[in-house]
Amino acid sequence: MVAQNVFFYLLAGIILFSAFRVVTSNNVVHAALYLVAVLAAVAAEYVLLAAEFVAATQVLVYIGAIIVLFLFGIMLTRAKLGSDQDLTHPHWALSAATAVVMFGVMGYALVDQFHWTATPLPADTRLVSVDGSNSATVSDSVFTAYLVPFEVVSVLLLAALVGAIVLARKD
Amino acid sequence: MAEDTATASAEAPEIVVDERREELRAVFVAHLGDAVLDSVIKPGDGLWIRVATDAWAEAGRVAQDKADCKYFDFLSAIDWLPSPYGRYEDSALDVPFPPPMPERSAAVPGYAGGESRLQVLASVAKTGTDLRVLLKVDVPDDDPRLATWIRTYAGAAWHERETHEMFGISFDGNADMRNLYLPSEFEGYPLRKEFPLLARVVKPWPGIIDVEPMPGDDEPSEGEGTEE
Amino acid sequence: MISLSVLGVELAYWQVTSLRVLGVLLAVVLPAGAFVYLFLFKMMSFMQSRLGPMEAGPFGSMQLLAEVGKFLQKEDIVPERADRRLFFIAPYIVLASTFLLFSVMPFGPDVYFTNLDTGIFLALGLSSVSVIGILIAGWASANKYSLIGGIRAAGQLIAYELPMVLAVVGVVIQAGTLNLQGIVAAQHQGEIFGFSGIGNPFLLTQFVAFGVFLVATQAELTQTPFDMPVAESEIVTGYMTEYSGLRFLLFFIGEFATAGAFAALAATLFLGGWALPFVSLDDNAMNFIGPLVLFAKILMVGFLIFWARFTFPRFREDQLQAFAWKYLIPIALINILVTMILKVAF
Amino acid sequence: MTLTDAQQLGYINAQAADGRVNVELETDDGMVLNMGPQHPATHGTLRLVARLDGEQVTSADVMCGYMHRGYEKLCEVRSYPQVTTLVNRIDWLGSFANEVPFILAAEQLMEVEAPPRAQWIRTLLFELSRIANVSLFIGDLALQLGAQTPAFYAFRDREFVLNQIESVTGGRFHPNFDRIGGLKDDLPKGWIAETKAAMVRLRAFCDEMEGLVYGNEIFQSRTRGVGVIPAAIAQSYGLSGANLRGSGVDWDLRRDANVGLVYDQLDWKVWTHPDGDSYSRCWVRLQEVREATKIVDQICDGLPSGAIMAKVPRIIKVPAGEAYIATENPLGQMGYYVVSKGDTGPFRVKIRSASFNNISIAPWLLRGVYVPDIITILASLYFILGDIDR
Repeated sequence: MVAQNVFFYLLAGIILFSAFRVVTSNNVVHAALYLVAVLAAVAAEYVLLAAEFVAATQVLVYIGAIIVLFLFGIMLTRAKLGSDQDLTHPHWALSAATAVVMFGVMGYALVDQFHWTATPLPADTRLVSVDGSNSATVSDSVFTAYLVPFEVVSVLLLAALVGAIVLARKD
Repeated sequence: MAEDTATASAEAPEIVVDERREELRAVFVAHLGDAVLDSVIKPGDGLWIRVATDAWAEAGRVAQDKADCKYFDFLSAIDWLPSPYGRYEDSALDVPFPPPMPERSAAVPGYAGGESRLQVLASVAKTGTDLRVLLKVDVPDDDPRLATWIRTYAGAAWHERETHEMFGISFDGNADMRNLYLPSEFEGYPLRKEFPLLARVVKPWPGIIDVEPMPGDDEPSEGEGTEE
Repeated sequence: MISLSVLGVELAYWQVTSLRVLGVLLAVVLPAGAFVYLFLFKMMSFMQSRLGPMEAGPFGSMQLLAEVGKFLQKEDIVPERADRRLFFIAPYIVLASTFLLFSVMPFGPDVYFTNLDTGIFLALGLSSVSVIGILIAGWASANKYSLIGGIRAAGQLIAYELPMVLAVVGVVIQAGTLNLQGIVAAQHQGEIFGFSGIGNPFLLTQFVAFGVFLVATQAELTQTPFDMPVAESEIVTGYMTEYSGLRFLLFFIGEFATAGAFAALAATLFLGGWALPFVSLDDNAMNFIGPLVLFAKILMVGFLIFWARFTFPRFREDQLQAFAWKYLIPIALINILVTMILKVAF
Repeated sequence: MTLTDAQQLGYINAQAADGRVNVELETDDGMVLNMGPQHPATHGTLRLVARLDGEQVTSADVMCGYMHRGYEKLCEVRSYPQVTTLVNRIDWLGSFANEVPFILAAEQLMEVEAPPRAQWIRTLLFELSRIANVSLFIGDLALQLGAQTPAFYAFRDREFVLNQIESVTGGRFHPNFDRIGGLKDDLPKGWIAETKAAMVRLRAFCDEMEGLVYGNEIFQSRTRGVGVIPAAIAQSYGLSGANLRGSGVDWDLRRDANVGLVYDQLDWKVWTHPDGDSYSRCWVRLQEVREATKIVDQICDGLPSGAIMAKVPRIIKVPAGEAYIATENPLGQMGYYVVSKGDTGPFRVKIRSASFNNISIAPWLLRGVYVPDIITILASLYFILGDIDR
């Protein structure tokens, strides 16, 4: 498991550095691209945890769709080359404090749940079996235990979609 | 070459009077009155009408609405002054540069006469026929400006721009007088006769040194092309 | 490790890894080269009543190497106001997306790089990464044509991602798995009304999905008639305008390698992948024949892609979007519906 | 000569300064897209500055002059026979057709008429240059709209026509074959049969293009309803050729104002299209190629025998006078207003070229269209740079 550990820390380092650059970069497009690096590295962490379905979803949804839309929007509106000086919001300190508090809450919740114990990985991490694979497990749980939340989220997304169309249409 | 209306048929008695063009001219005379200063008809070929300078815009309107010449063909100008450089056929060594300008009186206008050195010429036509009117107008020597035609013929815009940069004739009402061809800093009006043809000044024309013989010229009999 | 069991030797991890790297290089470059030579050079020329390259090698077969050599020699020009780092990165992102696509592709019963449960899902996700490279290329070039090209590409690729995914859903429903090996197996072991000679390639049952998939592929690859991101008569090759030398070559390879990857996907999803119809060989033999069979099927799909490319004029941007949203997506949705009903009924 | 050097230097500097004017990446209201002077869609050196809102053009300006060669000035120092060499280069795809109206104008002033055989051959070559010109247009149109293959077909079949022109005149592109009073040479042996065979090829080419390009649904959706020019607008801008007839104006100088050519003795048809959009302009051009092949066939059959050169003096001096002759060239009406003062060369020549008028409508037409439609419209207006800039 040495290789996994090495890669975990490598990816964690990439995530931390890129996340830091997202907020400190002077160029909107650069910031968006550092965000891509963060999300890609997170996807890689999922792969490392043998959750390739989540990894694929991460790539498809976040990198393939959301960030592309980000970039698309940025380039359509304010695609300036070179660095911007007015990117730092006046209330950045407040945002930083919020982020720290958020991090603290999440960290506390995790620690409270697992109490610094390492959860052992399954013995065989090769992902070959078609039956009983973890994507099947995911889909099973989505369509049984979490059916109602799943459908509610779909309706929410639909509402957002309709709202976007209403806002975008001029006539 | 200035011919009077009355003498047009007398000049060419063997050809019958071109009634369609006579009618067309009558339309202009009827609507413009005295502003039609002169006109020439070449039967079966063309109609030249010279109008007064301040009736130029009106002439365009008459041509479009009354004479039904809706088709805008072209608009340009003629500088009637002979070129001081001649035809550049002499060696440059013989001619001082720049040569003296010819006398103002040397400007002899062509068909339909004229008093000014610069004359604007426009052609409008009636689609579906071979009828076409060549309208001429004198442009004052000291202040070459004229009313624009762009309200009657939209296509005149570019032609007026071209005429402006080539002859220095301004068109009142046409705001877009940027140069069409030449760089914006270009000085001078290339198609005026006093403007030298720089290429010929730099490297003089060797003169007519070879003349291509006409087919059959060196044969005693009349030259006939034969398909072998 | 698994992919090498066929040879009956145990190799060290690094040996397997380097073999895989070699394998993926081969898998990317071979279809790309074949596409360029066979279709771009020769087929296009014959369709246009000319011979194409004839000088380099027999029938110009070495022309490809000559072109690569030419591009390598050329100066790598970076526009003065370009964002240099991003300008350099962009072609690699596009190429990386292409390489990753092959990581889930099965070439034989045991010949693959990874065999993921969610193979097709990951493939579709990875294919969308190249958009970022294209957007960066368009933006970083500091050229308006490039920017327009990049934005057009992004809009187009997003719009056509959807019909492509929806077309694949039909196949996934019928096969009952997201695993590409499973999809191949489902086609190979299936039968048509009791006749199992050619298995049940989904081309026969999912022909609507196949059509939608091919059209979407054409758009994803920005090939004519969907080539407005690189339209040379409008925006002068779009996001590639400022690229030259090696980096242009990378884009060029990326374009054709991606064509190969999508053709491989189409072949796997609809034409039975590496499986051979009519004959049933043991796994060991198929491990060697399978890649060749897949390659042949890739060429078949590639022929369709490039045939359309050389024939059609291109759409306008709004027509392209209308085509995707008004025709392809509804058709794909109806196809899913029908497939579901039939799946439940039978 | 110091003055000249200074003038020349100033000219060059001014030109360079103009060339440096490049549009900045960021502008306040919308984006300014600078197409050209080196852009594939302008096939030549035309510059188009379009102000964009998204992909929509809010205003467009055409800047030409990158190929201005000052032919009108040059004509004033050339003798009459030399002018044909110049005017060959105006519309370089249909060169012979450029010579004809000038020669006809000079002939009219001299009151010389070419012998019948010369008139017939002139008409023949005139139509051949139309075919050579417009068949390339059809291929190029498809290329502009993204289809690569038709362009090669066009080049392939146009070659047959060029070969025929070359075997008569000795020049594929710039024949310089027309003379005051007739033609330089007669047709070579076996030429008639070859030409008729080539016309069969060209008709097959037209059929092929009609199926491959014009029948294509993408092509139709790209061209139909795009760049509509109403007939009145077309007339006031002085559009000509297929651009005018594509707007439904039934006017063809070959039929209506035929001077010196033999169109009135032939059986052919003027095609018009009522729609006025890009498709109709392209469609009319295709029909005109077809019609031209029929005209060529008829001329090949009915060619009279006789001389090809009238009696003209060795050194040509044209009597004083003015003449304006326009003919229906491949691109549209091309006219020469020739003013003579009885010299060996013209006093003033106004070259009325078709593309100048045809492209002058572009700013009007491009307002509000999408960027891809710029290409469609420019391609369908069909200009040749030499014909705009002269």
